[in-house]
Formats: sequence, structure tokens, C-alpha cells
Amino acid sequence: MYSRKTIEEFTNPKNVGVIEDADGVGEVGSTVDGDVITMYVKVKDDVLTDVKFKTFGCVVAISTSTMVTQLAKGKTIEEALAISNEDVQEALGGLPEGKGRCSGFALDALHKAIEDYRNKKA
Amino acid sequence: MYSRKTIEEFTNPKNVGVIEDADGVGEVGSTVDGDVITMYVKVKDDVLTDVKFKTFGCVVAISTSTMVTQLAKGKTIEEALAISNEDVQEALGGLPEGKGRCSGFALDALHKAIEDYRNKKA
Amino acid sequence: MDHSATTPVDPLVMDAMLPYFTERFGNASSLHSFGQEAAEALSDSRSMVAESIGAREEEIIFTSGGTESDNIALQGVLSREAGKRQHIITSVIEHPAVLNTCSFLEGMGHEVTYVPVDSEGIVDLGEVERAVRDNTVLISIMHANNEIGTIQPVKEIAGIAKENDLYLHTDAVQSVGKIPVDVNELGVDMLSMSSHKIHGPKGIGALYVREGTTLDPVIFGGGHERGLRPGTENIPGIVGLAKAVSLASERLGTDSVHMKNLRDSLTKSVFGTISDVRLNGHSTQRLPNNANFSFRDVEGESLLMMLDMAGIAVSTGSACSSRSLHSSHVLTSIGLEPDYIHGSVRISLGRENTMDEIDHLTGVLQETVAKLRQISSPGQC
Amino acid sequence: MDHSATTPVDPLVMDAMLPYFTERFGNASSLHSFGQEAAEALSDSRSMVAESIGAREEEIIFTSGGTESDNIALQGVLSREAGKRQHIITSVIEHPAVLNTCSFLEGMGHEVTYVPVDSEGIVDLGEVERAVRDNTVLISIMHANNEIGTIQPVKEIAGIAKENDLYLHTDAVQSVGKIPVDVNELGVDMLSMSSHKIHGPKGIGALYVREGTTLDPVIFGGGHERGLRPGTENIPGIVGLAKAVSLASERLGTDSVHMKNLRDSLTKSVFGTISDVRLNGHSTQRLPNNANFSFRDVEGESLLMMLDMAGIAVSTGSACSSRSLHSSHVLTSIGLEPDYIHGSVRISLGRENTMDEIDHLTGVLQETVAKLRQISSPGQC
Ligand SMILES: Cc1ncc(COP(=O)(O)O)c(C=O)c1O
Ligand SMILES: Cc1ncc(COP(=O)(O)O)c(C=O)c1O
Repeated sequence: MYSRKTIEEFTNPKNVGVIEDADGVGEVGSTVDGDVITMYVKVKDDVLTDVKFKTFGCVVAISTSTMVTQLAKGKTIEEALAISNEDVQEALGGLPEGKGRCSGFALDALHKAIEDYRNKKA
Repeated sequence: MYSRKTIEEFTNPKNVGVIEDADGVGEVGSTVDGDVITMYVKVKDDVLTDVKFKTFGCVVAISTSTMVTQLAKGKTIEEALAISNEDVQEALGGLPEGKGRCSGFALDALHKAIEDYRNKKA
Repeated sequence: MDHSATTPVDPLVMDAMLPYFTERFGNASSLHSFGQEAAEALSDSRSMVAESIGAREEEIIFTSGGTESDNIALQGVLSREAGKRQHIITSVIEHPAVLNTCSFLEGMGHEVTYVPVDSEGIVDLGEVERAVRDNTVLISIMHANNEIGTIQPVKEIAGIAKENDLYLHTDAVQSVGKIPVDVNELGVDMLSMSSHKIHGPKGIGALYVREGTTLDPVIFGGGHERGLRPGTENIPGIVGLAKAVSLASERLGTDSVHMKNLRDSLTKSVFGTISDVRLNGHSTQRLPNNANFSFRDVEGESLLMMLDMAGIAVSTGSACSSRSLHSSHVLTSIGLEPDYIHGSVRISLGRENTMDEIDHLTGVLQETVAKLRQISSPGQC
Repeated sequence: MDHSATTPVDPLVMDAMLPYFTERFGNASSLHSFGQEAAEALSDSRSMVAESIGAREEEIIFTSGGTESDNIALQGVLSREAGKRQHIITSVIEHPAVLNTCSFLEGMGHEVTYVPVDSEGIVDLGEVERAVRDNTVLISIMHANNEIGTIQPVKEIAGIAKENDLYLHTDAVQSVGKIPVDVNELGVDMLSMSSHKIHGPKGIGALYVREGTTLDPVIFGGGHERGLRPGTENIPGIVGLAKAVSLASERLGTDSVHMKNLRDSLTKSVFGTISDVRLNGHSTQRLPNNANFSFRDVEGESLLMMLDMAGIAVSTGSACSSRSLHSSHVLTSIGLEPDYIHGSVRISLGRENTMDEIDHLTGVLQETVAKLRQISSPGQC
């Protein structure tokens, strides 16, 4: 059973969208598996000034995606990388048993986006 | 399920008892098997002037016993021997499935009693 | 609108059951009069269930539900003798109650052929025929599928079974009460049904077993149900099943027309208002109350949740498998494309649904699909 | 007075169940909110049942009744691998649900030792110990017997099981709600219970399975009950069982004293007023609500019928075997003499019985036994 907070975030997700001139883009999953999460980051002075997502997936995929963008936005890259799966789950008021696994995907996508930004910069 | 008639006969059996000076006695069954029926007959001029029984046994054993005595009493020996299992069952308004087998025991006891009478006479 | 998963108990069914919980609570195997009342209820219920499918009273065995009925039919026919290798023919789109029993039997050393279905979800008769082997003993093909509602050519399969002297079982859990079901018309030797799919109580079902069909029990105990399904009889449940079955038969004509009208109108509006959508299953050979749509770029659970928040219950894949993240074996079997396979919902109507509800559903579906596509597709910011 | 056969559903149990038939009818495996309500009820009920026997929620599996619980425990432990020969120890006085499962397992190639009981119906511990072999995997000894009410030394048997690293199962269908039942106190790995014996609904039961106990399912299907007992969950039944179990625990103290008082008073009057009578079973190690008498020269069914006509329900042998004419395997096992063995009645009291009813029963018993003896014994014309 989903927490009230999870359902709230799922129903009214923030930061949905594509950042056209993103500094980094990260994608995980595939249509075949049933979950595709794409994270877009805008970086200025090592700070994530904007984070947006597009997610094809289940309730957990969507609610963790929006939660990750909210937790990461405004943080430094270092701070953003320190966000843990537990942080995300806690912010969502907990996730049902057996669903924890999916919850890492949104973070993975964020990490990939940051990596993409670093690769581009390097 | 027992017919109303069977239950009536079972609850108020007629001709229960021992005929002390019986002309013939027939017994079937054993305590181990769970049914013992003893029939006593009094014969005069080839007519069963009295028929009594003692039965240790189930509802069918008791109700068929009393019914057999009622059907046989006053009949000639030949007539009494012609009473069939079906006659007894019909007189009882039918017996539940699977119980038909027991219903023959009372008749068997009557036949033995008649045989006993004939043996004694011979 | 998730009536294929389960249904509320009809008030008339409830009324029929109630006395058997309390005043008439006897054990049908007891000899005394409380028990005798139960025995009568048992016998009456058995005739009612039998009558509704053209069977005879002695051919009905009460079970704890559809799953157990399927298990008794399959496990009951296949030999338990070590080293005895027998063969079953079934289909790839059966319910897990049949499929998982088959894999258990494979584990025991038996063989199973899983006959494929075409893109509309209908079993291929030629494949059934070709699958027959020397050691085949049983064909088990469901009457109607629980996800996509397709109705299988059971009657034609009965021809194949008869020719080859095989037993034929059909899982009619979804078809009973929706379309006519008659064991002689269908030509089956065994048929499973479940009460809670037809406004009866949960925890009770039945298996039709044609006279002359030899079955071994799966569980052992007292002699109840001719030893084929021991355990104190669930009299209130049995009375409820019987009432539900007979109500369903009575109402079949009107109910099926009503549900088909609603369903057809739903399909028309969905196709009229939403793009990139498929109707899974066959266009005509399907249950009157079933529609199964796949929406591109939409994930089933999310769709389900949003509909739920709008007060509409549907299911994605089968209710039974909704806890796993795998996509439905039925949709995979009909060859649905990857971008559609995760976005399927089953809408299964009931007799009490109305045209207003269908209109509401169409509106909510349209909005929800749009919203989820907005979240998912890079093309739609 | 045949509460060991079955009991009416308690009004409080009925109240607890009712909403789950209609408004809250969802399928616990569904994702939507109707389904979620069912899932919550399922989880709450599981904790209630667990708590009542000192177990944890995850250790309870819901089944369709005592018979199925026994079958899952026994069939679930024994290997299905061909040629694998394992050994079970059980007793001669088990319920047919255990005995007939054992003979099935023997047919599959396994071995069973049926440990005897003494003349008071108690299993011989020494014999249990001596029966252990290299290939023994399971001991299954009932907690309390359904006919003569004897309570077995399960705790001591647990010692033997532990020493030899064997699983221990106990059929507690008759003891739950009558005497304290705690799985850790008893030291069992599996424990069967049935709802309809404790004022819950029929068609539902539970099996306690201690964590770490590896079991195979008996029927196959969806993943319900951790795959150990698939099929759409009977939520109303489960809610009813949970309520019944928790009421029984709550009331155990007062109810058992009340029933024991009535039973002891009954025994005293029967011995005071009727000659040639035996009390079968143990004088103290027995269920507080059970009395089992044998009357010489009286046949059980006839006695039962006459009591029934006086409005009193009892049973002869076990209700389950009352359709056969054989004498009870339990009474044979305690070595009851032939002239007594057919004349046994089991009187099993319930919480609602009163002292007035006991007085009435004693009077009717006295008359009835006299009447039947008058019909049966040559000595009494
Ligand atoms: C086609 C089919 N067979 C079997 C079953 C199992 O029935 P039950 O849940 O009553 O055990 C279901 C329902 O889930 C079904 O739809
Ligand atoms: C000791 C015992 N075990 C098992 C059972 C079987 O329980 P059920 O009838 O609920 O399947 C019974 C009841 O008949 C019993 O008394």
C-alpha cells in the first residue's frame, strides 16, 4: 500500500518535462522492461539550478522521479550525489515492500545525468 | 434421511419381546458386527400366531425388525416366507441409500426362526 | 469495473446463505436433524448447480474455488505412479491455476504441450490436433480467458478429444454467467467454476465431473464429496454458490445484452477519443463484458492508480499477477508490441454498471492517458 | 451438544464478516483501493490469528479448513521425488484427514508408523521415540482427539522431534479455543486449525508454519499465501476466522471452566443413574467440553436418533464416519470391549450450554438407554 505522500507526488508530479538545453541527460531502463526514466540537469557553478524528468513507468517510478528532482534541485553536485535511496523513500513516506528495488532507478538516472555533464565538461 | 414412517416405527416398535415358549427362534448378526436380531415365532396350524423380536442395532435394524413382525403376524408360513425385502422397505416408506443391505437382516432372522420351527417339528 | 477479478455478493445470494451460518449450522455428515438440514441444503444446491450447466447432481463436486477445481481436474487425471509419463495438452494463455499445476506435473515427470494462440488470442485447433501423442491423456483448454475475454473453440476441441479418446477439461471460471455454458453442448468431461466471479461468496467453487471420469483426490480426509474433496462441507458457501449460479442463468439473456451494449459503446468512444490504442483479443469471439485496451507510452499500474483515484476500479494484466512487475503472459502470447504491452487495462463490466458510468470512464481514461503520456513522452512537453 | 462436529457462527463473528461480502468485496491481490481494503483485512486477520497462538503474522497460511491444513502439512513436507522413501510417525487415533493422507503417502512409496495409544487414549512416548528411523522426517500427533477428547503430550513429543531434528506437526482443530494453544509452548513446527469448530464460518482454516519450515504446496495457481495456498483469498471467511479465534482466546478462561463444570456434572449423573457405562478417554487429560460414553447393549445410531427426537444433538463415533457402519477406529484403538464399542456417544459441549440442558440430557439419556436396552436385551422383557 502506498503512503499518502507517495500518492500525492504521483498525482501531482513536479518538474515534469524536458530541458531542451540541458547540461546533462541520463536515461535508465527500456520500454521492454516497462520503466524508462530520463533526467535532465542544468548546472551553474557546480549547483543543479534545474532538474526535470520524463518517466514511463509505474507509480514508484513516477513518484521517485519527481521526488529526486525536488531533492536535487538547488543542491551542489556533491550534495546531490549524496542523496541516498533511503532519503528518497523517506521523503515519500516509505514504499511498499518489494517496491524498494524500483526506487533506485530515478537516482540512477540523476547520477547518469551528472556523469553526462561531467563527461561533456571534461 | 429416514422416512417419517421409519422413524415412527423406530420410536414405537411393536412386538418387542421374547416368546418364552417359542416354537422357533432365529438369530442373525453378532455384537462385534454391531447388529443382533432375534425373532421368536409361535405357530398354530401353519399360521404365525405370534411373532416377537429383540434387536440390538441401528435405526434400520430396529425399524425393519418391528415391520417384519407386523407383516408376518397372522400370516401362514408360506405367506410369511413370501415377504420380500422390497415389501419391508415399502412398508417403511423407503430406506436411505446405502442402508438397504441391513434391511434384509430382520427377514433373515424370521426365516431362521421358521427353519428352526420346521427342524424342531421334523 | 473489475468484475473478472471478483464481484460483491448479490443481496439475494446473501439472503439465501444467512440462515446456514446460524440457525441451520449443522454438519451435513451428522446423523441428527441439524445435520440432516445441512444434508438437504447440500443436495438441493448440488442439483441447482448441475441444472445450470446441463449436468446431473452426482456429477458436481464442491471445492474451495476455481483454483482447486482446476487442480483436482489436472492432478486427478494424471497418474502418480512413479515413472509413469503421461502427456497433457493445454494452451499458453491459461490461468496460473492451470499453468502452474502443469509445471508441477512436469516436475513429477509428466509432459505438457502448451499450444499457442493467434494474434487475437484464439487457440489454434490444428496445433491441438498435432499435439496429440500416444501418451496423451488430457486436454485442458479454458472456455474464456480472464484477461482478454476470448472464447475458445471448446466444442471443436471436444471433437479432437473424442476422436483420440482423451479427457477434456475446461476452465469456465470466467464464462459461467456471461455466456451459455452447457457441458453436453461443449462436450467436456470436466469443467471448473468459481462462485465469487458471479456474485456468489468467495472460498467456494465447483468441478463438474462427467460420469465415468476417474479422478484421484488431491487432498485426503473424510468421505465428503465422494472422497474427491474431503473436509466439512461449507454449507453457507455452497448454498450461496447455488443461488448465484441460478440467478446468473436466469439473468443471462438480459445481462449479457446489457453488458455487451455498454462494452461496445465503451470501445467506440475509446477509439474515438484516444490515439495509439489497441483492443486486445478477438473482436467478436469474446465475453460480452470484457474490454482489454493497450495504450502506447502508458504504464498499466500508473493508469490503474489514476483511475482508482477517480473511483474507477479496473485491472492490469490479471489481478493475480499484479504484484509482479512482469508483463502479462497472455499479452505476450498474442504478440503485442513492447511499447503497448505495459500499458494494458482490463475493463470487466458487471450487470449493475450503467451507460453513465461508461461515459464517465471514457472521460477519465482520456484525461489520464493524456496526463501519463505528458509525464512519459519526450515528444509531449 | 455436538460442538466438536461444528458450531453456529457467533453473532459478533457474523458482524465482522458481513461488510466483506458486499461493500468491501475486493480482491486482495488487486492494486486498486477496493483491493487494498481487502489486503488490509487480510493482514489484520493474519496478525489476529498469529497472536492467538503465539506466532508471527508471516507464519500463518489461510486454507479452506482443517482437512486442507493437515494435508498441506503432511504432503508439503514429504518429498515428491520418485524413489525417495521418507518416514512419518503418527498415531492410530488421528483424524481421517491425517490418516488418509498418510495412506496416500504410503501409496507414493513413503513409510508410516502408526504409534498406538493406551487404554485411556494417550500416545505412548516410548513408542514415538522407538519409531524414529534414519529416514524419518516428520512426526504428526494431534493435540486433542475429536472423539474422546484426550490431550496428547505434544510438548514431550516436541522434545523427541528436536533431539532427532524432525519436523513436528499437530492437528489442533479440536483444542484451539478449548485449552491454551501456543506454538512455542508446544514446540511445534506446524499446527492446523479450523474455523467452524470455534463459532467461525465453515470453509476456512489456517496452518501455522514455523519460519524456516520448507513446504511444497498441494494445489498450484497464483501467488496467494506465499504460493503455499493459491486461489482468491476468502476474505469474509478469513475475517470471520480471525474474529472467532480472538473471541475464543478472550473467552477461554471463563468458557473452559463453565464447560468443564457442566461436563463433570454430566459424568457424575450418568454414572449415578445408568448402569453398565464407560467413560472413554482419560479422566483428566481431556478437553473440558468432551464426554464420550459407551453404554452396553445399546447401539449408537439408535441412541443418537432417539436423543435427536428429544431435541438433543450428539454424535456417535466421529461425525465424519457416521455414514459407515464400522465402529470407530479410536474406540477400537483404546481396546474397548465389543459389547460397548457400538454403544458410544460423544457429547461435546459449547459455551452456550446450561446446567438445565445437562439435567435434561441426563434424564433423556437414562430413559433412552433403558428403552433401547428393553428392545435389545433378552434379559429385559
Ligand atoms: C480463468 C480463471 N481460472 C481460475 C481462476 C481461479 O479462481 P479462484 O480465485 O476462485 O481460485 C480465475 C480467477 O482468478 C480465473 O479467472
Ligand atoms: C481433529 C480434527 N482434524 C481435522 C478435522 C477436519 O476439519 P475440517 O472439517 O474443517 O476440514 C476435524 C473435523 O472434522 C477434526 O476434528
